Amino acid sequence: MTFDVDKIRNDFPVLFQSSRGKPLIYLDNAATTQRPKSVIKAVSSFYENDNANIHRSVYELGERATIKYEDARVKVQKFINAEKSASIIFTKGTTESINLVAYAYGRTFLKPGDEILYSEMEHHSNIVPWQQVAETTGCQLKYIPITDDGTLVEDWRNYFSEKTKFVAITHQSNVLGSINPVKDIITYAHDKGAKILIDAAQSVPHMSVDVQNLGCDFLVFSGHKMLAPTGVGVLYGKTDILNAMPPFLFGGDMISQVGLQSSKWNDLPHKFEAGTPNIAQVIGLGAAIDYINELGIDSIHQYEHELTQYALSKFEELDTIKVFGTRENRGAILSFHSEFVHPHDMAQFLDADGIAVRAGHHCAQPLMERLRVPATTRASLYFYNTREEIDILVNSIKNILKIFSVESQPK
Amino acid sequence: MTFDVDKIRNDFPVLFQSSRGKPLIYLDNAATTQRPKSVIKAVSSFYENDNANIHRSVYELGERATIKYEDARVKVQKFINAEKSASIIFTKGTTESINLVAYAYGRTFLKPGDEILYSEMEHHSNIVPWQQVAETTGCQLKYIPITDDGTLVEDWRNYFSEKTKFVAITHQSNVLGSINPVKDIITYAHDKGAKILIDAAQSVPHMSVDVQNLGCDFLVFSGHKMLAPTGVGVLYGKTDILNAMPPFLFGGDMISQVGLQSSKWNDLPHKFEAGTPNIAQVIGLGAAIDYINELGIDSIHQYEHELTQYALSKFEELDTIKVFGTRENRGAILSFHSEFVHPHDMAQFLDADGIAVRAGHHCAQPLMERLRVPATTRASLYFYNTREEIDILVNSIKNILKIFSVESQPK
Amino acid sequence: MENLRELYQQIIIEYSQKPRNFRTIENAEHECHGHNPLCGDDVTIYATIENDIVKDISFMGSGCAISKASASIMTTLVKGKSLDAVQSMFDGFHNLITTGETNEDMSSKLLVLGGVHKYPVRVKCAILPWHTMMNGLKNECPDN
Amino acid sequence: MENLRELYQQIIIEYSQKPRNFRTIENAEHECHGHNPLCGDDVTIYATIENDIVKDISFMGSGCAISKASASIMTTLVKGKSLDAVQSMFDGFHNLITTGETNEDMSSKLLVLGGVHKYPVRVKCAILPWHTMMNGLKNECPDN
Ligand SMILES: Cc1ncc(COP(=O)(O)O)c(C=O)c1O
Ligand SMILES: Cc1ncc(COP(=O)(O)O)c(C=O)c1O
Ligand code: FES
Ligand code: FES
Repeated sequence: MTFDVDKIRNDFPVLFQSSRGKPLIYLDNAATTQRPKSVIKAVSSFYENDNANIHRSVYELGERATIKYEDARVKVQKFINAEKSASIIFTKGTTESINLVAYAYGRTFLKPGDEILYSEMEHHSNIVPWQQVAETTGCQLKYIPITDDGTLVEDWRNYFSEKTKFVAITHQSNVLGSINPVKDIITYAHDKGAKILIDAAQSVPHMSVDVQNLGCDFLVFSGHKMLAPTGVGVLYGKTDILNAMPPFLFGGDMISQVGLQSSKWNDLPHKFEAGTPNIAQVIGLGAAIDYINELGIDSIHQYEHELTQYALSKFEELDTIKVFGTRENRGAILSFHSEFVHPHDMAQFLDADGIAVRAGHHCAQPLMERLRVPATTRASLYFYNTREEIDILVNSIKNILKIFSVESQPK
Repeated sequence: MTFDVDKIRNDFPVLFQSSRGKPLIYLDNAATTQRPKSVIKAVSSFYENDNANIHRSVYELGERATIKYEDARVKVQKFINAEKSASIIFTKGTTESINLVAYAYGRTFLKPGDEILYSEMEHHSNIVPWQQVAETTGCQLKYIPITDDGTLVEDWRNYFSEKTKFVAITHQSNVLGSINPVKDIITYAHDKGAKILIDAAQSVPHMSVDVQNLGCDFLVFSGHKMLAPTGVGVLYGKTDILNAMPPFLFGGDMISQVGLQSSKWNDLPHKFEAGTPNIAQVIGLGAAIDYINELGIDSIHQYEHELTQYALSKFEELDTIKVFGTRENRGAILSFHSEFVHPHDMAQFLDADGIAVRAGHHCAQPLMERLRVPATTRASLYFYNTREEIDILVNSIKNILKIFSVESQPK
Repeated sequence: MENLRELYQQIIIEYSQKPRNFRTIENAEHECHGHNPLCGDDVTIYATIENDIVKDISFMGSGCAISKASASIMTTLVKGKSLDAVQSMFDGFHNLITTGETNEDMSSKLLVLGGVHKYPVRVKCAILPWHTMMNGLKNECPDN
Repeated sequence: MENLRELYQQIIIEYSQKPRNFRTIENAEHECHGHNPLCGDDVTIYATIENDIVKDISFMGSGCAISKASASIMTTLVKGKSLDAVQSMFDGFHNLITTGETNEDMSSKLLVLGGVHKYPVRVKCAILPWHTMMNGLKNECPDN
């Protein structure tokens, strides 16, 4: 299939607007992607036609809503090739998914002396929950460092010890774009007797991810980074582990019997879905997966790969700009830095050209320390971005550099 | 203002459909309400025009999204008359709101020997989290019983003790419709030195609620029960108490500084909003509040009160049907029971007439035990329901009773 | 109500008011309690077996018309049957109410519950007594 | 870029490259560290006071052009001023960058930052050095 970007762009109404008087160029997809019409429609149409609370409803509307909600679960299951739909727990996002595991697995099963291992390139959402587990259980935090070029050190195995009981690692860095060798890490973790969680917030939207092939114990991602509505995320877990865990949130739907003094839990996946779920958002996530499947996740990946390589080459024209990360094994994220222009000033000037990028620590402060910068400017791509947009970005940066270093020589 | 229901109904597209060949009559509003066009539009339009991740964005789209999100917070603040917008924490629903308080307040501040007091008419979401707090902290659970007619016992003060440190009580029962004297209970709880949470899931959508006037420490409710999208809820808390609590979910946005070993928390309300928030849903909640304000919450309450009184009178025509609860101090919820027709059969037959009601324990099993029924059938109203719909409901019940008790006499 | 009449055939309504074998069996070797978390209803099955034949069987509990009818029909049908026959009856019934498919060996009494497969939330009502019985007969009752 | 030029006046870009009073003061009685959680930048203010007059003041840290320019202008302006005068300068500046309103006493140097109020996320950049200084002068530095 050839990738007809112009046609694809037509599916994204938000792209057709001007920002600061220029055509909008949206390059903040690692923060959140845009939504195609079909997803927006799936949500509106649910509210217009099928809206009802789910499970336990005996009326037609409620039945329809339940079927659509559970259908979406099966779509997610198939998308990441999980064995059972009971493995798919809907949350409000990656952050909640990780917290669920930290509370219900970490605080339950980790003991003083155990070690939790993560990497130096984790997102705060995959750091802070584990710090809390360490604080409450008395276990230790260790991390795998990264190299100067922004990849996991090659001898990452050396950071495992007999005490390593849990590994939490990102599939793809949200700053560097580096893709980690998670399959090897998962195998090694299991050899060492550790459980492992993969933060797939930046991988599932962009590449084919197969949880059975990977073999991970947990995998987490967010809908809003893959065309779906805000307010929905996924926790995949192996059912035997999920079954062994206590629930996280308590309330309606997650119990099978409640007395005034104690209660019994419901089966998976309901045990972990307390209260009225984010029904419309889950259905929207199903529609997003349909959209991605229509394009083909491999075609998306291929297109993004070529676009990234193009962008990396174009950035080479900018002498004083350093792009972090390697050329190989990287996703469509470009974090860059200029000695002369602070990342926020850079982003502000790009904004004036209608270009939406992100400046800051990208919720990865430990990584910023490692890179010895307070912040970076980050352009992150999705399949609706184009080479023309990259050209405009690079041109705009050129102008900004001029303003800051040429125009403003001390008088 | 006169209440023009026909005009109002036009705002709710879902109502104009037939179900099982009959015009849909939606009477399951205590489970979830329907959404007006303006709310559906607010969500679509966000995705079509303003979609971006919020806070920290320096580009126009992100600024707009942030302003809309924070505007919605102020709308909620004003709607319940909170003193500060920092008191308004967005969650995914009542259940998460209560769990947040149970984890971050309950597990932190309650001690062995302390007592948590709730009532016999609580929803599971306001029971099970407290059972877990009791289990982990070693404090005791006590409850205020209800009378045969479904109201809180008059001597509810007697269930307080010197050990009562936390009270969790519903403003309005989701089964009986009974409205509890929460203002008195709050005052008394404070006299006794206890903190108090009000489950306002069934009150905020239907009546004017003023947290400053009530004086409660926490108040929780769900968007989807008040015209807003699924996947959004509110926790109101007094800022001094929220400040004293540790965070609940950990991750992006809720921290101000993250190191590889420890972190510092952000200010309220962000401290409790980890990760990418349910941005579109929060904005939808803002639009829902606009809609309610347009009609006037007092007019809504008045209309619903009259409709409920009408329904109660009509139900008196049905000899063999018992409606739970009193006539006074009740919201627009009618739970009823027939000796001859099981609640689920009743609901199934009503469904065949296009009438959507709920059958079951309504996530209130302890209350079912108290009422000595396994389940009830529940019709719950909102301001778009009409007297004609009540007439059809009552007629349909009459027919069902005939089918079950007359037609089917043993041959 | 046309469709609904397929679900609630006359006999189902009758059974709901006059359930068959609705009693306890004192000191039954096989007793099992089943619970439907969707609605809060429950059923207890009592059975005695001799030489792999179901000698006596009964039920108690609260439930909807579908579940009472299902338990009534079930107890009526399995009494006097071998455990093997009961197992294959269960398999056939399970298939019937989840897919609507019948098989030639199936008792026509079971067919009155065939409409259930169109009402996903009610499938559990019809199957609950059966699951509970099978658990009881195998002494694999999780609730005991 | 018209609008942006209001935010980034030429002088701001200059200051970002040649900040004024960008140094430490050894053994300064008043030293305060401020941090902008939105971007991860920070600033440290050093000051000496004699008879309620700001004797010397300087800053260090990493930040954007807005924050460096703001710190440069601030340190230049407050040096030699009484604590009372500094407080009212702060009040005026705070008002300027949140609302865009000026007042007659305001130094024209401050006005170059007037465009900031249109960029809500950047307000923190401009105010950070000021907040940090005020905390430092009052010895109310939360970070110490
Ligand atoms: C009184 C009451 N409390 C709590 C809840 C739980 O709300 P949610 O399911 O939106 O979390 C409900 C509604 O189901 C309710 O009616
Ligand atoms: C790698 C990674 N992990 C976790 C998150 C947190 O996701 P969310 O904010 O949707 O909870 C993000 C995105 O912000 C991310 O990029
Ligand atoms: S509704 Fe409870 S068993 Fe059928
Ligand atoms: S962006 Fe950090 S201080 Fe301005």
